[in-house]
Amino acid sequence: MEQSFELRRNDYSLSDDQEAVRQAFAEFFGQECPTTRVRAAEPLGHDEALWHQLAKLGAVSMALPEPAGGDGATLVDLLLVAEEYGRALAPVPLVEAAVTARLLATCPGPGTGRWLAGNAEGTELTTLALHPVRPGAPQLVPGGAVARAVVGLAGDDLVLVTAAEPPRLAPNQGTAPLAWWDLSGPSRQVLATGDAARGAYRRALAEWKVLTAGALAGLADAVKRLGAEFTKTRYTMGVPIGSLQGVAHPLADVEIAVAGARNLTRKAAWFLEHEPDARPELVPMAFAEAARAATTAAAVGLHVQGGFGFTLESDVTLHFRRAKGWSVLAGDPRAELLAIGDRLAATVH
Amino acid sequence: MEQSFELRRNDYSLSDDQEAVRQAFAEFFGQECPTTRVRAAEPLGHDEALWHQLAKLGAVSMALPEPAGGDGATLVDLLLVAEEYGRALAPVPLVEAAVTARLLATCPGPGTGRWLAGNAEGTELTTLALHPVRPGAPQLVPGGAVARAVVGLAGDDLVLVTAAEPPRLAPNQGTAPLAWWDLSGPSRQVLATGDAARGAYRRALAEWKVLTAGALAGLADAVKRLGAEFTKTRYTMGVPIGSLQGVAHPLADVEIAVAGARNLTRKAAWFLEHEPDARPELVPMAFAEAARAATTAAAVGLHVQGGFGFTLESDVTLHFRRAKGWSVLAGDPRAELLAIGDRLAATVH
Amino acid sequence: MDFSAVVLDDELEAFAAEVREFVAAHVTDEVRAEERRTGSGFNLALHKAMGAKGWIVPRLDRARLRILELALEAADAPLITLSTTRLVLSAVERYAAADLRAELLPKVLAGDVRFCLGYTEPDGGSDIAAAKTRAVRDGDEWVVNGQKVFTTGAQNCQYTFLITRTDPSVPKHKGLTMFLLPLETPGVEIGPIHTVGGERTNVVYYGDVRVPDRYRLGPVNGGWAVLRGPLDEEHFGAGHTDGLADLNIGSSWARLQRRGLAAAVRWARTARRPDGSHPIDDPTVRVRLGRIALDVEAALGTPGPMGRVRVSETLIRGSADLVDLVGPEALLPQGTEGCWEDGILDYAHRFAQGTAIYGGTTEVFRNIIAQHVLGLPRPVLPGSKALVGAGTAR
Amino acid sequence: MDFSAVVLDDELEAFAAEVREFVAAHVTDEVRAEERRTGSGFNLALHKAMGAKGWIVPRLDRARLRILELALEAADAPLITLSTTRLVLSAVERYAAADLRAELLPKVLAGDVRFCLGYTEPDGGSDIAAAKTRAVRDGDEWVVNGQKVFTTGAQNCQYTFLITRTDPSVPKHKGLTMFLLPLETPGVEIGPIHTVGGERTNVVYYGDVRVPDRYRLGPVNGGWAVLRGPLDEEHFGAGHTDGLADLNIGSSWARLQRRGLAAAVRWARTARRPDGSHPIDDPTVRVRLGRIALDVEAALGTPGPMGRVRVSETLIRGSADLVDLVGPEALLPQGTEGCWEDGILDYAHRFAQGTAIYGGTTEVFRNIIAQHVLGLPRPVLPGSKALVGAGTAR
Repeated sequence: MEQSFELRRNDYSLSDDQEAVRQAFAEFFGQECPTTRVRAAEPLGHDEALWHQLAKLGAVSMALPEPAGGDGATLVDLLLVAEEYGRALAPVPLVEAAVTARLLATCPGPGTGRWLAGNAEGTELTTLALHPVRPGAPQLVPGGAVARAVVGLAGDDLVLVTAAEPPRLAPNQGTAPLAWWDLSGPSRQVLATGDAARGAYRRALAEWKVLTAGALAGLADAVKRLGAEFTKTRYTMGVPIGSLQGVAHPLADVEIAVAGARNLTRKAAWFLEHEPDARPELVPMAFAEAARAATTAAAVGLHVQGGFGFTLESDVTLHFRRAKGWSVLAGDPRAELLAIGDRLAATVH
Repeated sequence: MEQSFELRRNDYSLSDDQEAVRQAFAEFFGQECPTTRVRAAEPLGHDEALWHQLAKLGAVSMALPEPAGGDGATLVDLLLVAEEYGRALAPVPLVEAAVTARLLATCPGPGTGRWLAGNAEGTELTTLALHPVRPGAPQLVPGGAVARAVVGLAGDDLVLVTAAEPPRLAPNQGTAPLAWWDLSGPSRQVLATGDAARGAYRRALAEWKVLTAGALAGLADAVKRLGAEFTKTRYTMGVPIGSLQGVAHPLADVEIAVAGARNLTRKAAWFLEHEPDARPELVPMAFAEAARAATTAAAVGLHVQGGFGFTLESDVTLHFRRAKGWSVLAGDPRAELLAIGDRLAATVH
Repeated sequence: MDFSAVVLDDELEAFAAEVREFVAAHVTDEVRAEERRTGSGFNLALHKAMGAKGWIVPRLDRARLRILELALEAADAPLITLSTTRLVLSAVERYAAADLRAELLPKVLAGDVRFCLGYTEPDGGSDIAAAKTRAVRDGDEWVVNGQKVFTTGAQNCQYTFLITRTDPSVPKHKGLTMFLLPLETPGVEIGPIHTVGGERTNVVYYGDVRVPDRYRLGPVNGGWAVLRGPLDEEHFGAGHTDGLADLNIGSSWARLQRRGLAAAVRWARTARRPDGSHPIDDPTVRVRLGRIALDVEAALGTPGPMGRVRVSETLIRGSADLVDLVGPEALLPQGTEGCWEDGILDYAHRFAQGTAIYGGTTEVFRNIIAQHVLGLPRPVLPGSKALVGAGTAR
Repeated sequence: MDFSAVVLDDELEAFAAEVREFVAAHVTDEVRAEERRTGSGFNLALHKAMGAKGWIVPRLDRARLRILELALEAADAPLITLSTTRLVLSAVERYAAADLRAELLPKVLAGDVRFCLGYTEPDGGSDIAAAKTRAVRDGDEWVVNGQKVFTTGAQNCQYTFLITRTDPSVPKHKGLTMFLLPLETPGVEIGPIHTVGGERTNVVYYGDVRVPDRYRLGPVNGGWAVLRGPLDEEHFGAGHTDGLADLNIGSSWARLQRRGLAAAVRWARTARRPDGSHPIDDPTVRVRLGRIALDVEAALGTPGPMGRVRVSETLIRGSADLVDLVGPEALLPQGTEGCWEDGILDYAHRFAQGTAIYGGTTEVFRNIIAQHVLGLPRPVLPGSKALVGAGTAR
């Protein structure tokens, strides 16, 4: 995949600016989004006030093109926000809104400005349909239960579909604001067609995957910490359970998975920003790996807390349900492996 | 797969007769085939004298049809022999010879009696080609480096191909007596054609898989014991390493895998003998599971012995190399999963 | 070795029909819906109907027992409290004073008296012998103070099979006493605990609860031996080898996974991908379904504590992979628009996690396998039995 | 964060060409064939040529260092002894007496003097501090008795970096002393040990070996601190974060797996199945190849001890799966009729197992992660540092 005779850097460290972005949002979520707020937003999975606060901070607008109100942030900055967002399990469809805003800025149409602005300012929500539209077949759209507009790919067209009110919530284990949308109806506006449409949609989907992978990596890190902390103070046979290898080694395996997924996700974001055609397989790699890390971390984080971890009183159950819920939003996360294999088959000689 | 409204027994226990067979061969291999003898037979992987001894005991002939010299033993009895054979890593192509003898007894041809008798009496070796013949493409045949005759499926024909001398050994990590045979040459004798040929070959292949699975299950049990014993007497930090969960739990996982693979293999043999059409998916299940159990047991058995386990002085390296070698003789062991899935797709409604 | 079909003669056929009729009448859609809502593992009418049939502790031959067991399970009959009642009853029959036995047995068999398990404490986890709930003798009574968690079914039971510490000065296994404590006694407080699997269990507080000595089971400070019968049964199963019993205590979870698998196969045959094909047409899908089928078969065939672990991991891994295959629709719970086959995949994925904990975590079972099957040395820990004195080895 | 291509200006291009030329001249097919045969990790002519270039301890900028390192690795240059020499040299520079330093340094840089590691003992495993090899002072000399295993390269080295017990009466980390013991000293006996990975390592016996005090490194009973530098480097790597160094000490194993993967992709494109199709046409094959590519990428990007474990498991699992995919042909070793691409798949599958042991088992690294990354409590074991006294915490 990587070419053999090219010397590339492999540097995952954050610049001071990047570290500042990460820290600002870590503090924001740390203060504003404790798990009590996450719980309070259930079952809808959306907190309108938090959504306003986040937009004010520039979480959606910062990585827009400058004419559209951006301030020069990159996809990597957005990824760092997504990591903290995932760590906090913040009940807002941030990734969907950010990606859709960038897509609308690239493929504007008459009247789309208000939807773009709505996302950027936190006054309105437009989201992305993650599957190509099949005529007559509604699909579950993330953020779809709180959005009045959805962008999707219908055949050769990139389309915007609006509704007077968001459709009814489809309650789900991941407590995401999902809803069924039929995007094949007549009330749709075409934003682009042909290669332009497919290219823009593909790009948006890649951004969604990388940012969601970042959120999953953040979630994984958080639930790992919860699990590890528990084992330091819980005793069995006179010793803290965290001192037993039967507990410590699975947690170490989680640390291994989390560290790898975080770095892989950052690398995928960097390439998507700077050299999108050089290593396209990094996107499916990051998504598959982050999904695996998050679901494993959640299962282990829950399990090491024993019976308590399995009760709804335990915060890890919040992570557990979302780890799986976010992982499957775009369908089978293990389908990404085939995309990697396809690329491998096409490039290794 | 199993039908819902049928009450079936699920009894894996051995009858007294079965236990007697198992024990007789366990004793034989225990006495006659220590690992020194296994090592002495390398690199060919065949011990002519052991082959005579085994044949004399009836290992090949016992499960032939009675007119062909059998004494009424079933495939289940043969499986119990294969388990002990695998446990001892006995350097003889017993499974290949036994299956080929049964095949020749079912599909005799002019002059095939000598090859059948040779297998049964230990004076000659005939073996089975595990892949359909592709014209002009030689294949690696197990036992092929010590056999002068091979049975295989070429198009619609079940064929017997002979040679004046066995071809040259293809040295291999598993130390099996492999050799390249081109079965598409002119010197072949047709034993059956059409459905009869395909059915007999498919049956022989299923028997080979179940018996090889049994051998792998026996191997797995043996290498697990070697690993476990080592950890009882090796100390670190003042305690035997086997008391540490980081060592004990992987060994427990191996015990889980071995216990499951052994029972699954026995069940597959029972159905192949008594109701071959009822649960055909048990054959790929048993093979895939035994291959997984054996390779996992060997890797763990080696690893818990630390640096020593990785040296050629350690007996577990004998098991390690054969666990993989036997698992891939018929090609990809994970291809069995597709066979199971295909059956599932055809039967679940 | 015997995997043959049991020939159902006329009498067995008649019994099977009787069972089917019973299930249809008493394990109705309403009963199941209530169970999904409450997660309590109990339905009074069903339990009483079982009593009326003589099926609380059925005196049936092995084939009939198996027919009954599988039929109830396939219908998702909520019988957790029945199973805890049965577990405790064996200890009651062996250790209760004659008059208590005589008083309780007919009521239990009629379905009017039910038992739950008062083992785990908030800080204790799987180390049941570390119980801190105190029982102090006061004349003909005992005064109990403490707290238990995961006392499943307490809200529907009359007695809890309670492990208490009666002598804190001796090694931990030697200072325990068992009681069959009446739950209506003043000072007992039951609070609900809900799990991510949708089950309801309980925390039970004991504040100066006075229980007469007649409710003690077995000798004072001899509670560990009293507990061991039910505990071993929970850990190892009854050990029948006639092929008409499960090989391990998790088998019903493997059968749950088999039902989820069948649901996923049906999904794969009917769903459509954007290109119009069915998922089942894709060999990568069939490989994964095949892997799960293999896991289920192997789990059902793996004996004892090994099978216990294998089943749980089969369900945890397999239910997660089925959700992956199906996508977000798999996470829509029962009753939601677009949910697949009554939400079984959503349910199995949530429920699965608890199976690695119930009746001892999978780590406890790995320890059992290591020490009792492989013969590996026991870990040397300050609080393990090896350090608290001789004569306590299992 | 920076994953950009390093722009090779004319000078860097010239250096890269120089390296290519060096590799072509000194890492020939004969050198590789000898290495596969002997497994010694050393070639005298190559080592001396490295010395002539000034590359034993290269004083190069980071880009040049990386170009050199990757080129040698890609050519399978047998440089195990070079790496142990470098590890030990840093301790020699810091702890050896001035005259010894002055004597050895030029010889090491010229390639004439080489060092191996005398750590592990037959009963010791990963617990290096439990060393029993005794060194007893006798005037200006020390008398060494004991036995070391896995002293790789001893047959090609002049000195071994030896850990000895000089005071058995104090906690184990406090009674150790390090020596740079000349291997030609009478009483040293070297015996070969061969591994399933094809490597040759050694057992070294020390029988009344008299070593002058000038070969002592660091203070008497202060050996643990001397050892810790090389040990930590072995455990954690040097820690450069400019993107021109590996993130973990197992990265070369991940690149080996990447080469095996590429070989398997080529196999899948050219081999034919009985039905005439190529394996690569089968999506179930591409999924598995994709999984391995992902593992390699993740392993190379996972830092420190986490990456160390991840790489080893990537190689162990991945090499096994590639053998499965390819079938029995994958197990034909180099030079055998019909073997695939020089037998790389056979080699990787055998070699992989050792990577879970070298420089500390994967369990040791999991302990490090648990305690030093996750902050979990240290296990309470009779022989662990927690019990042998204060002041010894890492």
